[in-house]
Amino acid sequence: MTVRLLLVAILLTGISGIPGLFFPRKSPLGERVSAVLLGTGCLLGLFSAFACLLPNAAASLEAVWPVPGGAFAIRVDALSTVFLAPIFLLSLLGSIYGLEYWSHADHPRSGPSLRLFWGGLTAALALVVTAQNTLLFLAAWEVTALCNFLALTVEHRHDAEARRAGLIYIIATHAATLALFGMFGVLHAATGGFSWTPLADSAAKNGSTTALFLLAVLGFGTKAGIMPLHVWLPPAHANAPSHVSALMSGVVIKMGIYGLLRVTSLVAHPPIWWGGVVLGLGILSGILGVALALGQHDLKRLLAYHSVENIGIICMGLGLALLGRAEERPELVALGLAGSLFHVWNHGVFKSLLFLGAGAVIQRVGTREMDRLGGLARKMPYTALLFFVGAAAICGLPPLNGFASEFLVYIGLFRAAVEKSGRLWLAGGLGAPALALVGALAVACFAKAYGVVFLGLERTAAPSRAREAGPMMLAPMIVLAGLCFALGGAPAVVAPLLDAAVHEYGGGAPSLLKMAPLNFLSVTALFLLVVVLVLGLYLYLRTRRALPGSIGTWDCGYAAGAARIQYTASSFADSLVRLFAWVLRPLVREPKLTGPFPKPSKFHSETPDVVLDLALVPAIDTTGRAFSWLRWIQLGSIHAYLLYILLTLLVLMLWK
Amino acid sequence: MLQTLIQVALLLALPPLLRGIINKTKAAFAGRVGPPLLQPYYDLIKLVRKDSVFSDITTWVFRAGPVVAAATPLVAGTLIPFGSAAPLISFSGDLVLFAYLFALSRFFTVLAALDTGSPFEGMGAAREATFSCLAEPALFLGLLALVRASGSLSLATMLGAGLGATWTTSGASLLMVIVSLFIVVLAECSRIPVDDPATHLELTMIHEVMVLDHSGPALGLIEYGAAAKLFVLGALVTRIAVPYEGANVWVNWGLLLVGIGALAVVIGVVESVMARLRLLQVPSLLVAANLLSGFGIVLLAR
Amino acid sequence: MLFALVLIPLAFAGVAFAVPSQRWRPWLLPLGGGAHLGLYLAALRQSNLSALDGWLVLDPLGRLVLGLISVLFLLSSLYAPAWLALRPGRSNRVFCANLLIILSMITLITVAHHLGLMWVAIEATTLAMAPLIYFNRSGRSLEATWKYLLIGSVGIALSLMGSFFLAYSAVGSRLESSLLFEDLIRDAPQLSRPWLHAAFVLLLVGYGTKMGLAPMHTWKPDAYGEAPGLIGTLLAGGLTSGAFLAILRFFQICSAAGEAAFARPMMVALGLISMAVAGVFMARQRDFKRLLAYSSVEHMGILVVGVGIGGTAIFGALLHLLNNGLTKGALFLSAANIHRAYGSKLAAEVTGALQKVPISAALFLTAFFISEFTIVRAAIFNGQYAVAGLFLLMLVVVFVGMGATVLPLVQGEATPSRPDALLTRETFFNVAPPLAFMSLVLLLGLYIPPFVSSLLKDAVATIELR
Amino acid sequence: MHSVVDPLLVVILLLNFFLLGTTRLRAAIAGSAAQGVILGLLAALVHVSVGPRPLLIAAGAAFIKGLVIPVLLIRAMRDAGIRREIDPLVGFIPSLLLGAIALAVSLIFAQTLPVVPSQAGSLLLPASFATVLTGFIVLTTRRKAITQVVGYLTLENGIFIMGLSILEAMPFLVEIGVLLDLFVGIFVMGIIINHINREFSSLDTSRLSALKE
Repeated sequence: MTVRLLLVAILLTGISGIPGLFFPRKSPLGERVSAVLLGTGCLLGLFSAFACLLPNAAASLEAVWPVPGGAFAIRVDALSTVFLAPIFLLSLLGSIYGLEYWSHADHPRSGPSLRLFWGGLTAALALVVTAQNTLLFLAAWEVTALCNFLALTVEHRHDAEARRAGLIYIIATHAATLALFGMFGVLHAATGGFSWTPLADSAAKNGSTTALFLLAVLGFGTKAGIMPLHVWLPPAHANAPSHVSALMSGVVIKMGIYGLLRVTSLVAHPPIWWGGVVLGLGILSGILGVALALGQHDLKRLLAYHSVENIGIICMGLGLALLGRAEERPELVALGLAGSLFHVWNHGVFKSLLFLGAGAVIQRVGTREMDRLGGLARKMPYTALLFFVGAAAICGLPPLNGFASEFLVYIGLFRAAVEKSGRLWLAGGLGAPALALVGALAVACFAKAYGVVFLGLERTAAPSRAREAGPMMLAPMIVLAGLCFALGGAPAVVAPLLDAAVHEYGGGAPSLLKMAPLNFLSVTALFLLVVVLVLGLYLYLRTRRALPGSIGTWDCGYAAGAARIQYTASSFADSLVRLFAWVLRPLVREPKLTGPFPKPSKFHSETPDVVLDLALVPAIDTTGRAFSWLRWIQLGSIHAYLLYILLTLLVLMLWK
Repeated sequence: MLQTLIQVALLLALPPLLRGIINKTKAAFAGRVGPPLLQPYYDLIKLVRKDSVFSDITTWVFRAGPVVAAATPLVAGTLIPFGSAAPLISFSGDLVLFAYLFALSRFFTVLAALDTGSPFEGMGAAREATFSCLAEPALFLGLLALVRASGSLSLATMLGAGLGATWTTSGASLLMVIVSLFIVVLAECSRIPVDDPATHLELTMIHEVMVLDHSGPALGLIEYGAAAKLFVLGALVTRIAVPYEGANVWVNWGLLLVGIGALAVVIGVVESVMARLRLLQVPSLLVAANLLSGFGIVLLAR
Repeated sequence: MLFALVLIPLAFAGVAFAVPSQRWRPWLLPLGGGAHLGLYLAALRQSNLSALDGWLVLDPLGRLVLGLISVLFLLSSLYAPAWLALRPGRSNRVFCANLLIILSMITLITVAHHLGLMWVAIEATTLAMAPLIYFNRSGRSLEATWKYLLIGSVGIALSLMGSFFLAYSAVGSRLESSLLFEDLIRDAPQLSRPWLHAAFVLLLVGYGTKMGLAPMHTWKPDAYGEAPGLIGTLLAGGLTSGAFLAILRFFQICSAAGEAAFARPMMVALGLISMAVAGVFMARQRDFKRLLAYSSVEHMGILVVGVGIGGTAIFGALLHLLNNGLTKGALFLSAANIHRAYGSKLAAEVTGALQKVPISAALFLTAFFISEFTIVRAAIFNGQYAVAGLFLLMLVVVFVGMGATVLPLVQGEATPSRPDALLTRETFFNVAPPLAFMSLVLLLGLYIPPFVSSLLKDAVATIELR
Repeated sequence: MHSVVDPLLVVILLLNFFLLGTTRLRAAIAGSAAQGVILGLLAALVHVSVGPRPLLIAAGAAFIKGLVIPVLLIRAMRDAGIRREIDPLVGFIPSLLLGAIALAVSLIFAQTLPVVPSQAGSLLLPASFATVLTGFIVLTTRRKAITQVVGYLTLENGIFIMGLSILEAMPFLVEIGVLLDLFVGIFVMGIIINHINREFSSLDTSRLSALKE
């Protein structure tokens, strides 16, 4: 029954955009109808996702799907619920946000299509995490990719950047899907079926499990945006409409994590190197992701690279869980996986919050270039405050939610570090400091982002005209910010769900609360709050009567060009980017200054994507040139063509 | 209960004294009398009684910075054991919280600096953010070594009585960790050779320039927070160096206080005999701290 | 019944020759197509249809391909009247008659169980197609026709020789030589091996030319590029399927002789080469109709690889045969609309088609995407990891090249049309047929009706004789 | 039987070389016509015992290949006003050498295939292969469309020789179909040649290279 409710939810969200297509172009009724449909669906979905976990709930359903090997089999287990919850929640919040951000009045053409794709995306995502049949999974997976692509390029007519991002996205996601075809082929060959069937131990001997794992990392890793497979992620996140970016970053990329989880859960005794690979990729993604983020000038690109970073943290947890399974340390499985899954939630919450905040800024100011912004906290105080909460949360600062999940991963890594097994403690010994580095870099990066966008003086005229975002845009952000506090302040409430998910994954550990004292986090959070409040109150009371009159910042006696000589995004990050220059390879074009009075000239710096811009695009260009060279084959001469036939004939005759 | 009260009292009262000791040491090296030992307290009282000036450009972040900067070291201080008192709050994994509290404080102070829109403070903020990125892993590596040595994830046990035994088995490691953490303390607390607390010239602008625009009680909170940070981190280092825990609680307290005092003297000596490093060389120093702790762990793993 | 299937289109062709009205003649096409489909559906109800002493048999494989052809023809013929109406100045007599002749001959291919007769039918389709490719009466289309005709004829001549070799393989073993399919299957184990091998090579190369496997595919981009889109549909969906059916027939004989192991590596090799060549030429392709041609080469490669791998891949290949045929319908017809809306088929001159011909552009994009996606079925392998890996790699290469060409075509701001563009807006008759094709493809992707799946299963069962 | 068949096959082989060596289009057409007639003769000789049906086919083949098609081609040639194949892609002497190689390959290839005793030592198979290869050589080395058609005809002739061995496998109907297809094919080619001539004022197919990548 409950699972049927979920089906209804999926159906409602899936069709939510369709009525909007039939309303007259001028009527805003369509967007309301689709919002109501989607909202109902999402609420139903949220309810049923959790209801399915109750004892005695009918959580699975199977119907005939007449495609060879196919069956319409869906099942909701704790793992699914962990992913279903953010899907429905963020879809709901995003659609509310969209009512104002992408309102019908502003976007009469693309609005209906976007809402159609949005609904389809939500439904397909929900299907992905519940599908039991692998073909159903693949179908839902492809619909996700397609809807996502269409939503991303919905403004294709005017936005060449979005078109390019869409191209990269569709190619990357398609390549990933092909890897998944291969993976399911291997799974089919090993188990003889088309469902998530655990593999027999014998499969490890003929290399099936190895192939399975590598293909899964390739396919799901691309979707998740693990370095170096992340190439599609920054342009796509940067150029999509902001609430689409929020949904992409919040849930779509998590589908890769879900897939990795499902696949690795099929193997009873994963080899230890699996965990090593995932952990290593996690560390790589974490550090390089945040390092690349530091070099960005585009607010949304910066956020996008932070998705790579956070996926890295999630992968570190996952890698730890895999190591734990290989070495039979259930507590490591539990801590790693719980940290990973909890971070999936938390990242979904704070990253969506940040993207929505960025969207508000973009809508009100009209640019994503951080170096053109500044001082917005005075123009858009609520947006700024909410963005601030998100920024603090993504840096993993206590008492917000990012800290809670990173805390779990940390404990897991530290626990691994005290293990006798050399491989385990190596993992912990590398992982924990790496995570610390990531955290510190994230603090630097968001200090830069918030500081440059919202604080200081307006760098150009555009931000000084900005107004506060409207209630429809603020409301979802307020909910998300509240969740940042709630999940960070009382992380223990999610422990039962995480326990169930760990159990589903194959860990038989004691409950999470016994190993990770999440309640103490609440205590210290409270304590911290009290201390801050006391001191804050003191300062407030003491400075209530500040000196009257208009007073600027002390300029050290140099009063000219105050707004222009502020630190910019680039200059703030410059020294850190330099530290990483050996891998980031930033491009700097600086003028040569000659003589005592040099002429005005331009300075330009950017940090291209190491993989996409410095490796992949040149590689594709080279291949393209090689292909162009190969085109002499089709040289237009019929004589040559006939000769090809003769030669083929001769070769084949001689071959056998 | 008494022990706890003493701990809280010391935590609240002693931090400014460390600055006094450092300044006195430096004065002694320079052959001056120097300011009174209690001068930092006088300064604080003076600041608290002053009025404040806030730039129009600033927002609430500018005021939150000093508050958080003062609050976080105090909360962090409740997590580590002093003398023979158990920490106020202790749980498995509290070391992570300990480290992240400092990150929280940094986040706020850096933003408070950026809030002014002044290029000078921006420069300080950027440098602060940069160097702490390297100091933080070093802190974690140091803590990791202690975790590895003690097998526990809570600071109370890590810095507990068992540490004495570790000194006998792997003293070299602990020594490396101490040196490494000492460098971290110097960096986090903006001392020479990383920063110069006495000036805010362009060449040295890190911490001091970040707080350029703060005044009155707000500046007082910042000064106090900085001192508390030094005190808490110093207590951590002292505890590793002098893990002795005897039957007599007062001896333990005395040992701790003497230890922290000695640390302050050492800092003073370092500041007197060393020049501030060039900014470009600071990362090398911090990387060295990381490596030291790393070696310490490798030694422990044998 | 079988006679009717073959002869009724011929009769319609005769009528088409006779009807004087330029305007009404094209409507004979859907009429003939409808009649054919009706007959086909009636034939489906009867089992073991056979005529002419077993020369004509409607076996499961034939049913499958014939069904595809019939649907393909009907839907594309619906597109024809409106399209021909755009070019009133040109006589459509030969066009209509030849289309119907081609329908008749492809039908003959699918039901012929005498391999000589099958050859005659294939050659007949080749010849009947030539004037249709030359429909546009330009120098370029003339060149394309010449290449198509000569290369196709040579290829088919080789397959005639292959058929003779096959017949001789019986003589060599002192059996009664025969080209009747049933006889050959029965005698397969005794057939002389060297002759059989040589025969298969000749047939693979010969019908492979017709099918457009690289490196015998060279006529394809020219012919597809210059022929009207409607003709492209029939070439890419119909004639190639017929040629593939022929290859399957000979593969059946090979596998009945226990020589599948001889045939397979060759098919896999040619298939992979086709995919590679397609990948090379699809990247940075400037002409989107030629792009379609290379896509066809790629998909022919996929089909052959599927059969070459064997096992469940054969099912995949046959399903892909249906999907490919129908997708090509959607692709070529929507491409034709785009072509005529802009008056150009060069990627540089066609962008933002979504703005100008939204439905066709959406179809074009979706069909391209789907055409790659339907390979799912073919991609489930029997543990041949090397082949599978190459296969997937080629698909990635193809997709990169294709995506970079197709997306800018469809998205973005529309470029102005050339003055000679014929189509100003989309109408029911030029959008409905590709839409119908697309719906069928989607249907097959999401739901395979029971009768289709039983057709597929029966067909698979006949291919792998052990 | 070899005594009659083999000499005729030798003539066919010689005609192959003639085709490769001649520069005149008319001579080439005549050569292939002669081949067609000899093929008819061969068909009649090989299957003289079977009955009247093969004779009919033989006559049909000789008629179409020896008369109808050559007439078609000569008309096309006249329309185009061309007489010679000048400057082929591969010269005449090298073509002859290639022909010799083709003959050798054919002999070797025929050796590897088992044959029924009655045909042991017969030139039937080698001649067939050699003629097919000759057709290919003409197709790939000559520029004029008409010569290429002649090459295609030669190729078909070679296949026809092959077909002589398995007449029972090719029933009357099919055989007629094959011939009809051949005829229609050449007919269509003739029409296209005509169009090519009008469109490009030349029959040089190497100029037909506008369609390329």
